Amino acid sequence: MTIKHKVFAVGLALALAGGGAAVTQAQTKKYTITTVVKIAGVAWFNRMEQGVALFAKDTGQNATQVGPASADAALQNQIVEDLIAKKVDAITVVPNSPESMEPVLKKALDSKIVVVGHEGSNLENVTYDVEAFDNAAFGAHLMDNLAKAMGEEGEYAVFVGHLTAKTHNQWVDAAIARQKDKYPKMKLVADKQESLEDQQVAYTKTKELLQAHPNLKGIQGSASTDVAGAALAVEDAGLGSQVNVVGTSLPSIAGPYITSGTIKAISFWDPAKAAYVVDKVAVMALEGKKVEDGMNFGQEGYEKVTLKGHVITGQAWVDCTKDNLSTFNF
Amino acid sequence: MRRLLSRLATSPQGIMLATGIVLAVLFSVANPVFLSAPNIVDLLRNAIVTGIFAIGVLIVLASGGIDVSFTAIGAFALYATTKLLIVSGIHPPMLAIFAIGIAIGVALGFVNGLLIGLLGLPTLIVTLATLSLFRGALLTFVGTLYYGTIPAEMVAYSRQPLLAFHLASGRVVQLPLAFGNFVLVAGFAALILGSTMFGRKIYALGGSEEAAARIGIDVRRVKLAIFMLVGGIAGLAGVTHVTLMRIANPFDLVGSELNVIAAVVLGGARITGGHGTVSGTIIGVLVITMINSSLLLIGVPTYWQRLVVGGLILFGTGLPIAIERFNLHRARLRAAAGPTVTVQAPV
Amino acid sequence: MQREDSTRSYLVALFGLMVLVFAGIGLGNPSFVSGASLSSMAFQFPEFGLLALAILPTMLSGGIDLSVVSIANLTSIVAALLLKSGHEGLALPLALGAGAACGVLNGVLIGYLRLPAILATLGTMQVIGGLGIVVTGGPAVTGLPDWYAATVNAAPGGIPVPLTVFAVVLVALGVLLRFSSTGVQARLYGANPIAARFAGIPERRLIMTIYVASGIISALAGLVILGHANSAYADYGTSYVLLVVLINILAGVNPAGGSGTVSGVLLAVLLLQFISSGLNFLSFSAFLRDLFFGLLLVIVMSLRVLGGQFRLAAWLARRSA
Amino acid sequence: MRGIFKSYGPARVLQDVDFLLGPGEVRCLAGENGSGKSTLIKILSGVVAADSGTVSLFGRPVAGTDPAGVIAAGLSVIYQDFSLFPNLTVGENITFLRAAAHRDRLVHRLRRRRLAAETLDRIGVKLDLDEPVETLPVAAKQLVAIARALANDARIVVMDEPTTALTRNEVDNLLRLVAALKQEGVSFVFVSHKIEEVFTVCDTVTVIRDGKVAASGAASDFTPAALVTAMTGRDIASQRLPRDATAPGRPFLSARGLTRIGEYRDVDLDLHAGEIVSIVGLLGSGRTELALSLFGDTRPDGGTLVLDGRPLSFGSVRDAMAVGIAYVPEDRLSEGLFLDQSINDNITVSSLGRDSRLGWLNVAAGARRAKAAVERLRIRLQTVAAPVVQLSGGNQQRVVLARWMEREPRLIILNSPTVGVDVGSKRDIHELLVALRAKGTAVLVVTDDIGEALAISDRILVMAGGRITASLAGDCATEHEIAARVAKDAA
Repeated sequence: MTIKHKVFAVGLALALAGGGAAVTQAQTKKYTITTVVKIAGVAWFNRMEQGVALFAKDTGQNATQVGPASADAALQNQIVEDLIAKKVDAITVVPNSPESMEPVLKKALDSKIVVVGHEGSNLENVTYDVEAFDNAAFGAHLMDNLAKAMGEEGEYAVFVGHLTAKTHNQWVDAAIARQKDKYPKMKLVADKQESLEDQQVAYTKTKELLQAHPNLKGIQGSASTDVAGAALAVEDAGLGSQVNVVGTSLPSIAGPYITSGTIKAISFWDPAKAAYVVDKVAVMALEGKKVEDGMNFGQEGYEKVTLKGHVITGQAWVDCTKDNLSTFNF
Repeated sequence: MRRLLSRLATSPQGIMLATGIVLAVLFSVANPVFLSAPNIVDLLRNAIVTGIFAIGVLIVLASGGIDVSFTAIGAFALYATTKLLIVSGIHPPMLAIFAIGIAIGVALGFVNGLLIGLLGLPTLIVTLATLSLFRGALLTFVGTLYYGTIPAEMVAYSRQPLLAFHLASGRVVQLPLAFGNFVLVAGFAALILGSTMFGRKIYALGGSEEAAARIGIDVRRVKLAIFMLVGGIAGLAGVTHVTLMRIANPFDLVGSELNVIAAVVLGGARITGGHGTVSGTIIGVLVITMINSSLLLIGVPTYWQRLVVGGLILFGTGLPIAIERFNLHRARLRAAAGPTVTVQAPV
Repeated sequence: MQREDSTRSYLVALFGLMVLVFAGIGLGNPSFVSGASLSSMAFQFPEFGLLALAILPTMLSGGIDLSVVSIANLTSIVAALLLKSGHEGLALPLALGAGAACGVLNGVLIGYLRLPAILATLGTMQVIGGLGIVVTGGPAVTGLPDWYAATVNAAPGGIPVPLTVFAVVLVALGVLLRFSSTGVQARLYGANPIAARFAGIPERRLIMTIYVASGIISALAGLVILGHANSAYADYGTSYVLLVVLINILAGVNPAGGSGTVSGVLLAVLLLQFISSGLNFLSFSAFLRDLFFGLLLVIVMSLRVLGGQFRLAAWLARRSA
Repeated sequence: MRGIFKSYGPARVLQDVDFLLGPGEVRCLAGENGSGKSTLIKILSGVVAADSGTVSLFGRPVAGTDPAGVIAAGLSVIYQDFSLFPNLTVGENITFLRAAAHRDRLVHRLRRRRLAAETLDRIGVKLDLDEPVETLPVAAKQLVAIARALANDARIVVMDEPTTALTRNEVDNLLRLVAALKQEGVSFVFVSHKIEEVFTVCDTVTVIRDGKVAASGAASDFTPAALVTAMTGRDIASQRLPRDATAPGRPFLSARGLTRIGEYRDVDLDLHAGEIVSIVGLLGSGRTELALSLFGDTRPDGGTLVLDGRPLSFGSVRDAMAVGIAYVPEDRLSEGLFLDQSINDNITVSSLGRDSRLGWLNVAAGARRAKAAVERLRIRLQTVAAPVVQLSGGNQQRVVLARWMEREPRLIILNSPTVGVDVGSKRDIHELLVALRAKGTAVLVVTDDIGEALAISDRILVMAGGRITASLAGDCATEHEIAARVAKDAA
């Protein structure tokens, strides 16, 4: 930071303290904001990177995204350590294991770095955490979709990426609760299935489920490849018309099976939009602005967010079915 | 004949077969569905990619080496081949697509072979390094993007069943054509290993590299050839994986290498080299696949599955070793019972 | 007794390479050579550095321990559950005990039942990891008393606690390997197990000691991880398994057994940490890390052979003998 | 072969060796262990290249290393260690060489079987063609190695000590076979140090001593004594070392009816303090197996061991070491030494406890002891930190001995202690054993070298077919008498 910048920053801070009257888009202060995702290179986070890039283009901020080569909490911790040493202004993070990251995020906060989490509503050491939606509500919504597809009756099974993955378990637990509450004619068979986020495993387990439970009528997936693996297994068994698959995924992954009708609906939130909002929140925090309940972030689903503690929650889930598949390009 | 039978019964693959049958009986008692035709067909389908990889691993183990890089080669071939087709927009026949994947595998295997054959580096070190290297190169230079829609030829191929029948319930049971790849590779390997001098040289190397060199086997060249062959097999496994899953995901396959090696060792190949058969390997693959994909069926709770798989691997590894020790003991007693050498009248 | 072979020259070369990499990245991004960056790295590498040290004695003796990460995770789970339930005094001893027990399991399978180490520990990796899942039911164990993480993440005098733990284990293991009969026996056993038997080295007891030591060091790694993550998680650090084997090989440890030093492991750990952090500083793709690690290993090993001083000479001499 | 020179590092193995072989000739290559015979064979067979000199086969020069070419040209070697593939079957081992030499691409299973069966018939041996070689007894392995060479239609067969593991009957068969093949024009290089065989089978003799041709000529020009003198460079009688006149006291270790099924049986044995006893037997006679049981490495199935008057049984090598038994194994390289490790470590490995307190070593004290041992045993080296692989065979063996001297054993068992050791070192080792005897140590030497047994022993036990078949006083026995008993098939 040059002296000139510093002077400007002080001036800016004074201006903000003075009531934040006239901060224009033409600000020259550039922040370095780095988004740390669970793993680099996969479809979901590639889409997220588009949001980061868009934000950088729109605002002129130095926003970038990094991720480890495999989805391991240990590697993510290492990256955050390095970012702290690199003295970035803000770190936004999608943690593999939120609990494992608390100490390193605390260190970031202690080093006066703004931390914004995503998919980590129980994170403590963050300036803010942005959730596309309430996980329990999303889980219930997935169940509603599944129930609709199954005609509100019959056997179903659920997948999580890892038994140790927090959000997946939250969705699935909420979904099961919803079913017990609202759809008494439906019945969960077997435990939560673990797909290890591997499409091949989802396929194998689905085949097994079909053997063990011939009357299976529905499957709900959590990891983005779960539904594709499950749908392929269902189609291979010639049961496309009997077994209904719903879950969280992306149109680019589930597309072929939505077209063929095995996957009735997928729900997701647009990672690009989430990233955009996350970065926006980071900049606000850097500028000393406060997020308020009901604020509008100008992105679809985040027009009227709720703020509870430091958790910002939108209503950003999107359903994708045969009808609107063509409107998505990611 | 009786001798042959008893040898078969005490051979590693015989033991594994028995173990597999015992497990199958236990599983089918736990859930009779286990022995149903659809489940068996599913089992065979799930064994395809592991099986093709395993044949490659067998060849390396027989030669006295070890390979952990084959999954990275498979992933490289699966992704590079698909991306090439998609980006270039060409539509070659399926046979040519497999050929591309095999060629990529052979090329990567050549790298292994150079380091191992020509420089004489230990196989574990080299393949551990190239596992990291190939995967890094794939994800850095070729790409990371997930292809959910693969070329039409591959989809068409993946829809062709080798065997299909309908059940009363409306269920279709089908074994994909790709199972043929497994059968072909297994047959090819059996032929190479059993009926060509190259194959016998592989075992000779695994038995004693020194003795092999003494009788004029070009050890370096044989090793180079082995790793190119195994690379090609891994490449085929990669492309086969694409057609089975109808996706091209560069993150697939890597991570399963130890599981495949375990399958081959269960099938009677020794980690110290020189031993192992194609039939034993197939049995090992089927048993591992059975263990991995029947836990749900027999009602092992999800939370216990990793523990149970680990325990079964230990069991499957320990058993052949115990049996070998028993065999040695028996051989000593047999040697005592009567000499195997009898000298007749001189010429 | 320091042996007169190429080990020392290899270590010197490794050190040179490390300095070179450090300088290169420093030139690319000067802030890499700052106190903050060094301290950041000092918090990172002790975790996998300890795991690399845990494998060292097993590889030295011609075996391998693939279960170290699983042991570390199980240990941290045990410690976490005890800390959480208020048995704070028991947590540390029982956690180390759990690590030792896992070591005993490996020792029995390898030393007594004679399973090949690579397969035995592949199995126990799954069994021990699976045990972690069974105990926790999946999600991470949280809610530890604050003092634990505060202690582990502290840096009295600017030296992070994990680094101190790593340094102590490094020195202790180094001393043990060089100045204890067990250490010398482990190396000799790795060099030639048959000769070791005829020289009266107590095979089974030795293997047991080695794998228990490996289990205890893994347990220490688990305790560091527990503080570092302030939670215990059954799937933490799964990418470390191959990494720490790679580190040992880069360190000059012969996978067939018989040679390897803690100083080599230290250099290899630092080298990989520099590369890893360097790529983060220079904002390169994470996949380049894999590429570099693999490439580095291939190049180093090829040079070592082409240089001809390491195996080739000994091998030829042995053939002619 | 003319003017062959070969060095390994500083050690000159061969100097200016000429070796000629005509068609249908059987030439003996005689020489003591370590004289350079094996290296000469390796050069002849193209496995290693000579430093200088020329090798030509059937009139064509052989350049560098090309074992395949040499084999294809019609030269087969039967190595002392057989160089078989333990994992492959008898049939396959027999036919492998021929298939490789003919550059076959495919395996002709039936043709192979027939060839293997025919070849075995030719040497009058019945073996199961499908048996893996690793499970065969040593003698059968040797027969397989011979059959392998013959199956290749070799015009020159090199036999490196082919009879060490054979019974008299089998040896006779083999010698007859050599004679028959000679008639067909096959030439032989017959490497042996068994005087009797040399005169039975050979036309011509080349004697190598210390890497040089010591004598060469028609077998008929030599007398047995002259041959021995040429091989050893001195009169064998002078090699006999002084006996200890004092009568032995109570036995230190006694075995009664010791039996391990399939290996040895009904062995009665008394080893006294201050006595050197030799067990002479062929490979596969049970001599090594017996020694291993006495060292606690294997457990006998029956019989009793009595030590100092008290019965005992060994659970492991450690138990035997604890009561003062030491063992120098048969194969120095694979069983005795840690080749890449330092001389210091190789010497101190079995007495680490001596320099340690609570498991911590006093490294300086260990090094002092190692240095002292090196001086005492006159091991020639630059530094004890050097890897032991750099030493010559004789010095390596001294390192193994030094290791056990450190423990001051009460009984030391030496299995073939002077194989591959130069003449000077051999003498030194023998003197060392005599010195040990003087100190009251019981010494048991296991060997197939009758001369060695005669040179040093107070008592010689002959072992054949797993039994002790004779016990002879060391100063009464003659080489001939022992040789006859050793070769006699006990079964």
